[in-house]
Amino acid sequence: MAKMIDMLLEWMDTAAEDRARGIAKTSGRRSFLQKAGLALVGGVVLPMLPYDNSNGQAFARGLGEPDELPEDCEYWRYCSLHGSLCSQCGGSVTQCPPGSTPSKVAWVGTCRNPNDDKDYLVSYNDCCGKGGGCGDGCSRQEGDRPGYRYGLASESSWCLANTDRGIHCTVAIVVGLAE
Amino acid sequence: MAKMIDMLLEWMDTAAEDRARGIAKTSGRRSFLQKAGLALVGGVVLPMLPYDNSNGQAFARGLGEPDELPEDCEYWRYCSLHGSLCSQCGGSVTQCPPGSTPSKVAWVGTCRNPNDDKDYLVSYNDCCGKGGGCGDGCSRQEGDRPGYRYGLASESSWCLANTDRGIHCTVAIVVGLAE
Amino acid sequence: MAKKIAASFGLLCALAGAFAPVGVFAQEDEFVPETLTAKAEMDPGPNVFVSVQNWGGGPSVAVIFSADDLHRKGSVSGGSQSHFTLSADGKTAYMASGYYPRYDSGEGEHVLQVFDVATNALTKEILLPYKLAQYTDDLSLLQLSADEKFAFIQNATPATSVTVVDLTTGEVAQEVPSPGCFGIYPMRSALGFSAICNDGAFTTYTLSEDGKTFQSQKSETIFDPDADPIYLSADRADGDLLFISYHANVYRLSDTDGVITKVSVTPIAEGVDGNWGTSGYTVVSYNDANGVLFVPMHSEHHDGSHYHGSEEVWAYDLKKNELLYRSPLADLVAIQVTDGEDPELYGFSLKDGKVYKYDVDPTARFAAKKVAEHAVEGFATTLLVSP
Amino acid sequence: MAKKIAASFGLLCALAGAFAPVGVFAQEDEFVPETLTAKAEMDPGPNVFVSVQNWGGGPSVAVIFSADDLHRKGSVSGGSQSHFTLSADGKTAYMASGYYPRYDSGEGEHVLQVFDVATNALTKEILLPYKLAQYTDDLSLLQLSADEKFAFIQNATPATSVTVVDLTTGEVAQEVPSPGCFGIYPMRSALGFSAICNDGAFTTYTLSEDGKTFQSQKSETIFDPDADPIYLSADRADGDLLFISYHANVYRLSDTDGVITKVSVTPIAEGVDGNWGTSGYTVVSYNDANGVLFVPMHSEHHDGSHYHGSEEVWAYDLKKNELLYRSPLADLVAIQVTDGEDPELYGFSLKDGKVYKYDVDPTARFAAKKVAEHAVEGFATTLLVSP
Repeated sequence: MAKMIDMLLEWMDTAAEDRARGIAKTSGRRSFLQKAGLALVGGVVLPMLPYDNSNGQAFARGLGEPDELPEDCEYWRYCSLHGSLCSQCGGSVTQCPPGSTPSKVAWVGTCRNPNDDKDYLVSYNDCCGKGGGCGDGCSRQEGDRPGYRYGLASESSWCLANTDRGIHCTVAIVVGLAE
Repeated sequence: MAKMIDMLLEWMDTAAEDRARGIAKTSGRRSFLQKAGLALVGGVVLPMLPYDNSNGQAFARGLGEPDELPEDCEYWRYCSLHGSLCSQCGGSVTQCPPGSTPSKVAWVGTCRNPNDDKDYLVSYNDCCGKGGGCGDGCSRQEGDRPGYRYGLASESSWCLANTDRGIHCTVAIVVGLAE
Repeated sequence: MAKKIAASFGLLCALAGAFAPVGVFAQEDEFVPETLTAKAEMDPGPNVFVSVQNWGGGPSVAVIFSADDLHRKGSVSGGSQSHFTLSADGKTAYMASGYYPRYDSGEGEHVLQVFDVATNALTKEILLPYKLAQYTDDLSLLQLSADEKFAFIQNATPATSVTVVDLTTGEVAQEVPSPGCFGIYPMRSALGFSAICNDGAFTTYTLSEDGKTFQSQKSETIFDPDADPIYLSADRADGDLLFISYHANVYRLSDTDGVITKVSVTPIAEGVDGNWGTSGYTVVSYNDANGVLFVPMHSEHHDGSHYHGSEEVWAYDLKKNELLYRSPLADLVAIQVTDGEDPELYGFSLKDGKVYKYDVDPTARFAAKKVAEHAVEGFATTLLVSP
Repeated sequence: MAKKIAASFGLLCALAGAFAPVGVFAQEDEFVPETLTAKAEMDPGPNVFVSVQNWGGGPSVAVIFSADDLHRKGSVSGGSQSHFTLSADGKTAYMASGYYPRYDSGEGEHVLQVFDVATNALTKEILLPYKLAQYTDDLSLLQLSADEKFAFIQNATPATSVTVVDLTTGEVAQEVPSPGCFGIYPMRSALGFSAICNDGAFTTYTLSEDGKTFQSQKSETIFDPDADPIYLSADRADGDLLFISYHANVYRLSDTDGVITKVSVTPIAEGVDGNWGTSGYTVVSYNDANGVLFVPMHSEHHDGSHYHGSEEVWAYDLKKNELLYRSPLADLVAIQVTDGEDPELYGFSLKDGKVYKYDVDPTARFAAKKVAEHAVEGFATTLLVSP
């Protein structure tokens, strides 16, 4: 967990960062949990493989998903999505299109999987460094909050922490059970 | 006329320019007139005032124009226009919008003025250095030729000889009688 | 080689020669060639600014329309994902944006640009820390201090902070860390601003006179970010700040004491059938002379529908706590009302790609009626009206 | 100060803490978190490329679709006002474009970018003279030499010239002046290219082996630029070059002798009622196996209508000089047909913003029938099909 926190703190930089790191280290981290709850899990830094040749079949273990995932905005894991579907841009539900770079940070939604009636945490990462629009734009934005809860803010670019800032499309990665 | 030719030759630059200048100076300039004719007048460098506060009323002397000029693509002097009307972008028929820069070069059309039934040469200059689209797009393109007759080529950017390359809209300047 | 080239001289010589037979600058008594110019200044008069954000790696534009009839008067353009504001007199425009020399990849720079509105000319450019919030435009992301000597600019990396720019010196005075807080709401009576924080409180940052240091003070909890989240959009009413929640509860707050305090909460949709909620981005606009708040609203609102376009714009009397009128103005995501006795309302529709003007009739419970419109290309969520 | 800041730490700490109660990386036997990756390569198979030019100061994009069903497989992106081409095997893509660090104002640079198609990755970038033609995309504006060792790039300042790039060394070999001429049509049998000139002749530029010098030779008059102007669009037919005029006359030309000679002129609309003319930008595409030319056409054509969208696409047998079929394919401005016995036709509609695939039936006089389509955002006038 300590390492995860360090990764999260990669959000922070320079003056603001140093002061904030100090705060994080000295204040009671868990005191906010009950009121902040799941809603504040945003900005998770995901374990990323540099490349994947599985054609997006590496997902959905234990989720009871069908073999072929839906390609429309109504698919359950897109409940908080705001962006274009990478599955229509040469990627897949969990894969950025070739030549683009997954965002280092993300916003997070909590979506109910109709296959097992459980709530899952879904990380919405933008795929970065490529120009031009692509794919259907979805704006479901369930659980979205303005930037004062930045980890839930679907109105932000999430390529903002990458070197390459061009936003191409958005993927939806199931990263955890919400209960 | 010598000065005008020099201005026209500002089109030319570096290696290509130097060789071309040599050709222009040593070859029989008028030998092409009969077959090239009016169609090749493009690229005229117009006398430009840095700014004008006349609200576009400085035009149309001797053209029998109405007091208020039409704002649609069908207006006679737009016969070869391909672009957005500056009169809908904060400029006028002959004025670039504030903050933009008239293009140094232009393509030329030959349009019939219904007010006096004469054909006029119309210079289509782009207004440069400002982003964003504006105004109705017109694509009448009468007399348009591909780049092998560049002075008639409405498919080129005509901000290409300006420092600021952003194309904002297009004006139509009556620069001569065609007969 | 020269001979072969000479054989293909074509266009060039024709160009030079073609001036002889045609009348350009020839002795034609009745014809004087027109001249090409750039208009020096926009025509005077009040303006409406629609801030069009470019998210595709190109220029953002603030388009300037006549507030009278919405004809287009001009524009100023800057970098990507702009934020925009105006001086109180409407004569100076400010845009914070990013320029990325390779558009969709590689490094860039973030700048604050200052424009003279009359001439549409860029008059100053200030390099900012490379942290500018790349966020759907909201007026709370770029604000001026009350004396207009400083600009406050929202950063997000996604760690949040605010860049303070001294507009007199043209230099960055400091970067105020504001972790967990967002939005900039300048104080009227002092140099500084408040921000909305993730736990439902506000933090107020009071700056030293030179803008280079700050003190901050956190408020009590003002709203519940889970149950009743507020928008970033805000307006002033008799010195107080007005916010509104997704569920159309109006939060009236005071910042006069250097910290935010709650004055009142007014549920404007309470008792109205149809499960109405707030609708859009720039959703709070208050007419001073009459004390009437205008809000775009939609029915059957649900989780995720808060940025949808309007079905109606409601006029609500905040002095009498009375819903005055529900004008059927569809698909608006941003509104602004003027402050006079006979207000004008302006709205922007993303769906239509149009800015609209509506006459508002104080004798008819502030019903709004469309009187002008103009197309606007691109993505916009804010608009501003200047004197 | 530290104390006041500590009071507003909000989001940050919540973020750090929030991992405890949720199941991310926790001991959940049945759930394994998914991983986020980028796809390494596009799926194999033939592709269709639609070259989307950006004229607004942002990135141009070549969008890559499966030639089978037109699903989107990927894209490569570059600078503004791009020109685009492919290697013969479809494995390497080339884009020439401009990057302007301040988008709509100030200086920029023009570059040739080389992409590996399978990975969509930029593999090489070559700085060009700052003269690249800012012109509606046409395939004749960026071409490779027959051996694919050199790239030829159209310049216009508006003085015209051609930049020769040595793709092996990655350096500009020379700039060939071509005043009054435009379009690049590489020779098959030698290193060099021809260009269309303003007087209706062509000039052929033959380069030295290292690409650093040239000799040029001008043809006789081939067409009348006033009475029967030809498009830039061209295709090869049995080694010859095919062009077409606004008035739908097909010019078959030979460049085998280092100079352009006229083989034949075929008026494909002669005798057809309705005053038909050619329609669009990429208007010449020839099916090798059957000797059939495909051309988008519109009726009642007039001065200025040459770039309008199609009403029909005509299949014309160039061996028998016979109009085979008029397929009612509306609003296309660019077409490409494959070269096999059973051709596939692809078309792009600016009006619809879509790329289409049509099956062509050789047993039904080469009638074309739509079998797939896909949306394409933006401005495109060319498309290419790769093996």
